[in-house]
Amino acid sequence: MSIPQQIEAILFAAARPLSIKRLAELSAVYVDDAEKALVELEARLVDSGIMLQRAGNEVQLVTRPEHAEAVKQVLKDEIHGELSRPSLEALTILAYRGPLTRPELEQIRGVQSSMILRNLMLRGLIEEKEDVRLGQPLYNVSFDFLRHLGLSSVEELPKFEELRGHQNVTDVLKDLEQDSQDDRDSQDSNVSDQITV
Amino acid sequence: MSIPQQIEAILFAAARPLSIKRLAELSAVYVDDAEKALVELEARLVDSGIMLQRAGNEVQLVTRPEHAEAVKQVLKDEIHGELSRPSLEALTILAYRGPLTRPELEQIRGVQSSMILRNLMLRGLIEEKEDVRLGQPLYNVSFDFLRHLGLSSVEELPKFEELRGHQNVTDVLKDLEQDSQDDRDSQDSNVSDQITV
Amino acid sequence: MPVTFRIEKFEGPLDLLLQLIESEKLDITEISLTGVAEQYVSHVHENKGKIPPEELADFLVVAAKLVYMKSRLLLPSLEDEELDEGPDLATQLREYQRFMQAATELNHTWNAGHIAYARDNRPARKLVPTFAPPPNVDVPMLCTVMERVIARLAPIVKLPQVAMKRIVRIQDKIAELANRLRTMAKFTFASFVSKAKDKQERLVSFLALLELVKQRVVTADQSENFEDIDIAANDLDRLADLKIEFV
Repeated sequence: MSIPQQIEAILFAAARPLSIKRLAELSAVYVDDAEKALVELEARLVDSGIMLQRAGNEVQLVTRPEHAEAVKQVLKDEIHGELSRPSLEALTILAYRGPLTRPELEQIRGVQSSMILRNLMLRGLIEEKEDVRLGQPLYNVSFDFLRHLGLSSVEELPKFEELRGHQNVTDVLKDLEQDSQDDRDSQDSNVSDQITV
Repeated sequence: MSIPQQIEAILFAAARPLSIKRLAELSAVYVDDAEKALVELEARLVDSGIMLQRAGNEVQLVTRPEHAEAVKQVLKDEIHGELSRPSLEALTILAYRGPLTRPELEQIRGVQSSMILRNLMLRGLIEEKEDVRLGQPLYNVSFDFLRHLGLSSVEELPKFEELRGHQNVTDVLKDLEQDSQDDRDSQDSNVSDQITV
Repeated sequence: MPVTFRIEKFEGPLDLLLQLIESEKLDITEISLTGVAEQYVSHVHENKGKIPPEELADFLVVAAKLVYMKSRLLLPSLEDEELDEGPDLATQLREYQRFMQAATELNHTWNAGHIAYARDNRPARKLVPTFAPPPNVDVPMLCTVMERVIARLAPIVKLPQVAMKRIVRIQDKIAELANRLRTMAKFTFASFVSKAKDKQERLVSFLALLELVKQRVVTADQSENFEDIDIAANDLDRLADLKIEFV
């Protein structure tokens, strides 16, 4: 296996500066060899849109400055402009039924939602609450978002009581409780193949 | 400015899948040129520790699977346990034949599949596409699924052409059948009869 | 009497059928399928408690197809347009088999841990959220979206009820057949089937017949001169006590 490639992969995935010593450990080579691999990597990256940045003993991969405009734009994409349909759904569910944990939200949406929660947090539309439920953080719509809608509280949302307490929602959340109960039970009785989904 | 480099920088910074259309917009080029640039980028990355991954109209940059052991250590552990038999079945069929509607998947599996689709959506291993077929949502395997297998696209699956090609033949036959039939509903009822009776 | 293979674990009707065929080292043909029909039915019968209710109907559909195929061997004139339509069971099973072979390889790759990682995007969490209100969202829209989400949950929530309905229909049908057998010592299967209103009922009739034959309550014979299969209840007392619990 090529060490420059491996180091590139590590730096790419880490998305933060790492010390050369740490890189050497992760690649199971001496620091000198890691240093040599970095020089090699640097040379290869001349033709690429990214480059190696050094600061003291630490290195990281960053985009080349000539692409700054396009890069800025793609990062702005994430927090500006219209909400995607999945994001809108998650936001709505939190507005009507919040606070919810991520598994609860996913149970109602029926879709894995970690990226969406992250994005809604970045945009300041939802907040992580101080307390937790079953070891999971709870999320709620933010006060800023409510104010943006011209509401002073979620209870002013149309059909709030009806939609918040809807049987379908209560039922799927019950399933989730049941599932986690089953998981615990089957872990106890060691029936592991029953629980792998 | 080199378009392949710029596209590489954008994908690097985004750290998520982007549509080829959006890449073209961000680079201020036509979609065709973006597509060409992606092919060029793909070729250059052969010598590197990262690769381009494709699913549908979207692409993203990921580390090469041979570096998984080292890379894993700088990331928060992903929890993807073993696949149960039904999950494996549905994922395999969707990987080779996707996108498919639920009735189409059920036709191949011979069993009701709404719960398995829901579970796979909750685990983020499949995605519901934006478009529909015969009024039914279409499902495809996700980037997360491809990443876990270390594939750059489903086309790298063993015997991909053979298992997929069959479907094309079936589709053509179906279309012919459809054309020769005035009764437009027959195909719908064919599919649903297989499932619901 | 053929050797009866015990299949310990199966996922879905095609999986059970495939395992039965493979355990007898048979190719997938119409003949081999009818050969394992009885084993298939007894496996379903014995495992009915373990099969998820929402899947049971699909197991019964395959049973019905097998019985139909078998009946056709005895009685070629017996035709059912609806049971004939769509891909035949052998074709469906061959395709299923190819996917299962691919699944085995895929599972191997899955467990190998050769994962391709995307860039860690957690560092973005450290960014202070900037309030960026979406231009396309207003209060009525939230209400519409929430109603859509709730509506989408309905099939999931109702799944057990729908499954139970299908099962109850089949139970009723089997009970009805038992009743008719009690009053009629002899009648032809085909005439019974011809009275069925729709495909659903015909499938159920086949199943019911098969179940009763299996329990040796009735015998199914084809007389030389008649095209129909005669069905006779040969033990009416037993039939009266018959606890019909196919499902």
